[in-house]
Amino acid sequence: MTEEPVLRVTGLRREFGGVVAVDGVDFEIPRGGSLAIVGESGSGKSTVANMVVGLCAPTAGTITACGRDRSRPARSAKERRLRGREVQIVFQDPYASLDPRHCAEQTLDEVLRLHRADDGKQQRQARVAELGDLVGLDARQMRARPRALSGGQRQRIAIARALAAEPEVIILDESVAALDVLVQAQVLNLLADIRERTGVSYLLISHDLGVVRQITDETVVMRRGRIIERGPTADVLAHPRQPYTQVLRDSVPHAGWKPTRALRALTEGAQPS
Amino acid sequence: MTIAASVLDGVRTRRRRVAGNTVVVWVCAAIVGLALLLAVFGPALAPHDPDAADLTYANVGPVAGHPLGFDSQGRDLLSRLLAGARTSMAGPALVVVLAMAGGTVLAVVSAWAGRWIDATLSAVMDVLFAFPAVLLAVLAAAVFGPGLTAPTLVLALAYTPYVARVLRGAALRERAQPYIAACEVQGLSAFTICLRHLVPNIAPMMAAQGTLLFGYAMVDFAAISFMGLGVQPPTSDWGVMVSTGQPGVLQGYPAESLTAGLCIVVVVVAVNLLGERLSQRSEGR
Amino acid sequence: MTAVAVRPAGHRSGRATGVARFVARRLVMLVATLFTSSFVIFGALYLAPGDAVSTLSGSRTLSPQAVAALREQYHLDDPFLARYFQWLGDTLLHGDLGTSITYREDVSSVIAARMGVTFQLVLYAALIIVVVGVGLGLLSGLRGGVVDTSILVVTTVFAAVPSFVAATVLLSAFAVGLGWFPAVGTGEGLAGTLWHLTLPAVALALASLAIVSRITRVAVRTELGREHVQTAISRGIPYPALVRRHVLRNASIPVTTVVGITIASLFGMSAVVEQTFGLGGLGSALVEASLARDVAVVQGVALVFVTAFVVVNTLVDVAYAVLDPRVKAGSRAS
Amino acid sequence: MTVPVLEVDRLVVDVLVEGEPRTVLHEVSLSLGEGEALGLVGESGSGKSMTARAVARLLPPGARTSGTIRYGGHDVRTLKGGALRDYRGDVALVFQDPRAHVNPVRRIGDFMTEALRTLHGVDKHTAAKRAAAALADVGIADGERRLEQYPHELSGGLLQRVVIATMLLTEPKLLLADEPTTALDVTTQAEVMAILDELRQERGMALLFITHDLDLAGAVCDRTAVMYAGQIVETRESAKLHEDPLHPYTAALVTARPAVDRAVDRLAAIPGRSVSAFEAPDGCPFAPRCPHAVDACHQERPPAEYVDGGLVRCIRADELRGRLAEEVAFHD
Amino acid sequence: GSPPPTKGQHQTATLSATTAVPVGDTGPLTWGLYRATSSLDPLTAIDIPESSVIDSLCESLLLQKPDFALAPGLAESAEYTDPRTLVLKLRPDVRFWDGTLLTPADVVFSLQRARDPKAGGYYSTVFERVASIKATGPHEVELKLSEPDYWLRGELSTMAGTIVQKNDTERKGKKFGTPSGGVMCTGPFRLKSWKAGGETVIERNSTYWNPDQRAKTPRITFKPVESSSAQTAALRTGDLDGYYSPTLSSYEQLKKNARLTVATGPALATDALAITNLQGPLGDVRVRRALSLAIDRSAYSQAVYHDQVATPRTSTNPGTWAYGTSVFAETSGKASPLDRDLDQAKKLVRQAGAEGRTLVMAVVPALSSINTLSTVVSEAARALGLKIEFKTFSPDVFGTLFVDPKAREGIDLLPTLNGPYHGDPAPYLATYTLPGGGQNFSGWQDAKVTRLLTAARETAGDDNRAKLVAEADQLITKELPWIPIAHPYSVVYMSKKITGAPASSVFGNGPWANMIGAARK
Ligand SMILES: Nc1ncnc2c1ncn2[C@@H]1O[C@H](COP(=O)(O)OP(=O)(O)OP(=O)(O)O)[C@@H](O)[C@H]1O
Ligand SMILES: Nc1ncnc2c1ncn2[C@@H]1O[C@H](COP(=O)(O)OP(=O)(O)OP(=O)(O)O)[C@@H](O)[C@H]1O
Ligand SMILES: [Mg+2]
Ligand SMILES: [Mg+2]
Repeated sequence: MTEEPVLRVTGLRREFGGVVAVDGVDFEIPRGGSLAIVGESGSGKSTVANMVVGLCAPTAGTITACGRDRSRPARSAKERRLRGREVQIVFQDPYASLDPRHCAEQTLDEVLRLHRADDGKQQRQARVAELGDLVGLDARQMRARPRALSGGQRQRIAIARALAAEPEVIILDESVAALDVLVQAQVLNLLADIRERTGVSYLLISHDLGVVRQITDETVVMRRGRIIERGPTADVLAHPRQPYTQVLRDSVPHAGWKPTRALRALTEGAQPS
Repeated sequence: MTIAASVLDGVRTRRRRVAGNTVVVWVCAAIVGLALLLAVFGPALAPHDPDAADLTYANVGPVAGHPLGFDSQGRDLLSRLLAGARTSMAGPALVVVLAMAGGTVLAVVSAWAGRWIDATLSAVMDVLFAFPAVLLAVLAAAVFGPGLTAPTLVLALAYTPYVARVLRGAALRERAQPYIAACEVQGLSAFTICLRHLVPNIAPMMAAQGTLLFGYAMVDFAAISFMGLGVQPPTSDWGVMVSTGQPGVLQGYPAESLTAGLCIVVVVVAVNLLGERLSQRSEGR
Repeated sequence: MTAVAVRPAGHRSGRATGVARFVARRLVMLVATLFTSSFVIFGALYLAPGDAVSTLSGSRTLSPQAVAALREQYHLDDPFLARYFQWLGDTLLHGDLGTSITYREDVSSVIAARMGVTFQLVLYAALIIVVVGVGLGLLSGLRGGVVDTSILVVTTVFAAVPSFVAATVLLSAFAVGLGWFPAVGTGEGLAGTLWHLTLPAVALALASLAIVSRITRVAVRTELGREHVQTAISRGIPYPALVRRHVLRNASIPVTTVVGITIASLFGMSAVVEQTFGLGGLGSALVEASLARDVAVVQGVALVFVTAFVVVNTLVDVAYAVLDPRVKAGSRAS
Repeated sequence: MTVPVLEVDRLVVDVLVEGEPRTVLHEVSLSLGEGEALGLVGESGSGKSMTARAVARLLPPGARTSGTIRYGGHDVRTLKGGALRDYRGDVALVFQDPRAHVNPVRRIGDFMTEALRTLHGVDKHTAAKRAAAALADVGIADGERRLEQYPHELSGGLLQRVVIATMLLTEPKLLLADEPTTALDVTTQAEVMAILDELRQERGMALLFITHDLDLAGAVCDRTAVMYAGQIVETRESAKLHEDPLHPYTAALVTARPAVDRAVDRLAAIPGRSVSAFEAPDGCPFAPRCPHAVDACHQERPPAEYVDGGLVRCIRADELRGRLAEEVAFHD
Repeated sequence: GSPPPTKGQHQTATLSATTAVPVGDTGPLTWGLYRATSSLDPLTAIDIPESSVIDSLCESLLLQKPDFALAPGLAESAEYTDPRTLVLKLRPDVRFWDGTLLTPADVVFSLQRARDPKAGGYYSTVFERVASIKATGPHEVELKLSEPDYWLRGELSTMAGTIVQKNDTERKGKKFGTPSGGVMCTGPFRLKSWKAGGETVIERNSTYWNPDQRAKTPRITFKPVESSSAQTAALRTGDLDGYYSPTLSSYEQLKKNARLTVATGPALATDALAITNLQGPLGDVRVRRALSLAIDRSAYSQAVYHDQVATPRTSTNPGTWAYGTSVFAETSGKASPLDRDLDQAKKLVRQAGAEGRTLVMAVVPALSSINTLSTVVSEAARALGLKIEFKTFSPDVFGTLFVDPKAREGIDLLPTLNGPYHGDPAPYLATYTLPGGGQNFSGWQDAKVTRLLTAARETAGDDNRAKLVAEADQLITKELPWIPIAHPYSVVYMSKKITGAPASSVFGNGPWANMIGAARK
């Protein structure tokens, strides 16, 4: 008997005034699993993420999180709060995704007050410190405004904030794309640690196949709003079946790689324009 | 009357200038601070009763104890200028508070709610825009009679759409920021998000707009008083003094009009420069 | 038309309906504004203390019979809504704007008699704002140094000078003191009109001119600092061509908005200047008429002002779409 | 190595940061031969763009430079008037964000032919023809139509190709490409890189290619310079960087990247973040993060030394050479 | 403090009502008005911008000379054949601008129109004792009176006696007297153009029936100039050739100007405080007297009129004494001036037990003369131990106080500048002293005053009548239903190139513009 997945999405569709951004997307993430969505820019990845966290409403399809139907954005404040304990998101831009006027402690405390209303001030403080430890921020950094922190540190705060509500799933929408390689490596390690320790699931959205390979178990490939290929990450990347996935895979620079125009032409063929 | 409009609009196009010398900022801040102090303590500081008239001294120049001399009614000019600071600043300040409050609420509601609410509010704002402020001033003066009420209401009403428009842009930009989305995902209520995150983050913009608005409110207030629709003599008010002293300018007694006019210009210049700096800072955040 | 012309081929019909919808929206807005304003005006003047009879009597005592006759003649005692709808009906059905109580004349002819001055004045002031304001702004934006600093200082002060102060100072300096310009009235012919309206137009334009110049300066500076200008510099494009091709056109977009709003608001501001220079224009008519509770005239002038405002704004939006290909007609970025 | 087209020697650049002059480039030296491609790799803020800007004479107002930038026997820093224009005609730039670098209110055709028409006196018709041909070169078939469009009507990838085509119209001798593909999809990136590479080889253009992706630089550049905190810490043949890095920072860059073909337990991350030159401490700017740092590293700036045909700024370069190679190899 | 500055000297020299006689014709002129002409219908003309234009276009049955003395106008004579019959003998040769002759029908029509309250005219009360108006001959019109009324003859020289053409007026109906309708009159000028709210242009009537009085200028443009500083500026720059000023704020300045002639002349109006409430402290005549004694009239006259006033001795402006002049001069003219006497005033207040009581005065802060008046009144009240409260009005709403009794509620003092329309103080005094008088806001009455004025109205001889009026005048000045403050002179500013404009305020009711001509050859 298989366990109920923490997140299941079926037949998800979203239109923006006639433009179909997401079209019939299905996937599920088992408890503690990690799924990647890869695909070219504009293929609808972020739209899927936004629908899953309730920032935009699907045109059709269902979203089930932790066994509860979450197909519509929350209507009441209470429902929102409950959803906050199921799915959280970390965005690409670590600066813009933090209120520039609040330090990490304030940011985390606000979330804790919302989700752990029964906790006293001291308990909350302890939890804030714990979260800070978890993402590797020291006390000074916890009290600094985002402006005074580096990109990696900011992204750590964003991750801590996502963790504060103790959700089952964290969506990482290009969360490491803006970071320098060395910092990106730190954050990727951190994400792996957290998953190990807390058993949280990830939905990773990325262009970067190296990152995908590093922290996900399963991968779906999206193109023009549809899923065109899926499977275990290692398989998909090692033996891409769809021509587009192959192109994607071959476009990643690596030692001894030579760029060719032919690659792109392959995908261009499918484009109407 | 609606100079403020153009300025407010233009402010958005401004970008950080090479950091100018801070001396100017300090001088302006000092002037504005002094003006505010005068607004609070001016009437108390006045050496003579600003309304005590003695026609035998009408238009007499400076004498001992009366460094600026007397106005056409034989009242001490310095005392009137000092006492006038209060009405001259209080009215515009009230206008700024009202317009900022109204404009901010409208802007935030528009930006947050979007869709038809935004569209409706924008249309209402456009209608308000098209109303000539003079017309509003005249009508309000007719209904409310002379005094502070009419010009305050009118200018608050006239500035609100400008404030709303500028702040709506800022609020929309802010609303599109991921940190707001993150708050939503956390489950914070819309009201909380607006109050704790959105509004504080457009606050620098609000401060800048408020400051600039104050300068324009002072000018517009004075203009309304000048037309005889606002604060009425014998209340000492800089705008009124420019107006009542105006015949004197051609008669060779320009002191009342010019000193009051100078007070307005100096304070407005200082306020404008400060507002510009503030808005540069809020833009270059 | 022009908004259509800048569009690339292929989308023509879509754009055309877009423009039609834009114009339609503006018309609806105009009508809505006029309705609102007419009601507000009626309401305000109805609520306001004092009535037209006192103006007619010029603060002299009239016999009760005379007063009664006047009240009856001008329906001053009818209930509010009855008066409003009667006026509205007359306006909509007969297209006449009613009769002025103070001038005992059709409002349309009162307006016709006074409109010319105001439009000339606004046009002249607009011209000054555009030529001098934009000119100074360009100069200080492109030159920098002493020129920039002095223009900045002057415009900072100008921007803070209320038009009535400017009017008083100009009047006493250039009309009375130096005698270069006439003090009051409008002249005959083009030269006479220009000569008579110069001081009022300058007084009206002064603060706006300063603001426009400052905005232009900032816009020019902003554009000069843009990356595409840097690219053009790196490509070796000579400075004059650079300014012409990349700075002016782009900077004109924010400047147009500001100039448009400024000009639209001049109509309202003209009242002060008209009063000071004894120009019998619409602005002073508005003030006088509302003091006199001459509702029909207030309505008529408001109609002209509101329409002028909407028209100027519409022109600005069209200009916007022409200048900026990213903007569709009517969807001004705000 | 062929005759150097561009030679930068001990370039120091101070710019105004919040009104204060701050050093952002410290003794940057590099040279670029005819038809050669040099990669400039480093993390954010390391000074890559500043280097390109200094070469292109596009430093922000208030910037001060010392050292030399030589092009065709002249010091670029002192060029004036016609000579400067000639120089700019020879040098072309491509930036990361094509949208910001193309005037949004003018048509593509205008943008492309502007230099031809104003500087080279080419007539409108011919210029348009040449522009369309250049678009075909970069794989845009319907050039004529594109010329009539506005920048906002084109996608980022398309626009970047337009920019490249434009730069090539004036047949420059040196192309400075500042992260030209960072904003693009990987597939588009591959194509744009292919175009750049082809064109460079066909036309014998020298290319200074700036990126933060070591692999990408390695794929198109003969040599790669690695920057850290306003300094070039290592210049080396691209092929050798991956097997035999000389500087611990280069080794860290190589090992920190997750590979596509294999997941590792933990990535070899080093702590801290990259800094600008003026934020760097005394001594080796990388020392605080360097796993191999010793006390001496904190004392003074390491000089640039030649090691195995490459240049490196690390006092322990010789000592570490084998170990770094091992680290990298273990990673692979 | 410091010593008060020296005040200007009170003028005592007798005033000339005229200015130097012109030597010949002059070119087109521009004349200032403080606002635009709003009507040319004589019956609704009540203020300078209307009446001074109408007076150049239209003529009345009798004519006021600059010194307000009556002279034949369109009527060669207007005589009471008996106390109840006034017979008008019309000139046979008078032509309207369109060339038609003036007929008794036109006269009857004009007078009936003026008399009919429904016509909306402002002067119908003037005819309250008229029983009928009839043409009694080819050049004769007869007014039958219900009671004797010797004030009526003078009224024929005002707007009430101004003659318009019957046909034209009837044809134009509602448009009559408006910019689109215009008027048809007999005067030395005819209407050339008139923009609503703008300039009014009149031109010489070349077919004027009275060649002696023909206009000496081909055209006069009446230009409305609202702000007093613009008026001053326009006079100084020569944009205006002349101006009758309602305010004297720039008098000193303009008097010094080498380009201008400034002449002062007699006027009819009196600056006064109307008592509007007898229920309050002012119901006690001692308080009224005290206030009158405490007011610093000379300071006021200096500040507002630059001393261009007749020092008040009684309630009536000496300018109004146009008949029985010597009688008035001997009586009202010899009364002691209303000087300040604070001690006496305080005593009166004490006697009345009015200390600490409150007076409410209506003020219009936007009008500087009323402002100044409020200043002197408040000084006076302070000196007397009375409290004073100001109720402020905008100029427009202020007007309602004269029309609407409700608006006057709660007000004790109402500033007004008021006077008769021709050289007779009696009708003016009657408006505020007789029961039912049009301006008797407080309902004040005094049996003796009523008797004297009623008798005066029914007394034929000028001197006899003057005696009665003068007695009433002095009584009124004692009782003070209104408190006279100043009798300002009329002031005319004229470019030096012209002359002849009357210095008096006759421009409100008599011909004046035709007298202006070139000052030099
Ligand atoms: N709010 C919106 N209104 C209209 N269209 C939208 C909106 N959001 C997204 N789209 C469109 O939907 C499509 C998918 O966008 P989405 O942001 O999901 O792509 P993505 O895969 O996340 O791309 P990227 O990798 O660039 O982030 C795009 O064509 C985009 O233009
Ligand atoms: N216009 C400027 N004014 C002042 N300082 C600047 C300016 N541009 C860049 N800097 C500073 O110069 C240093 C080097 O910046 P540079 O842009 O060369 O970095 P980079 O290596 O190109 O980084 P990235 O990968 O983020 O583009 C940084 O510290 C940066 O903050
Ligand atoms: Mg996305
Ligand atoms: Mg860079």
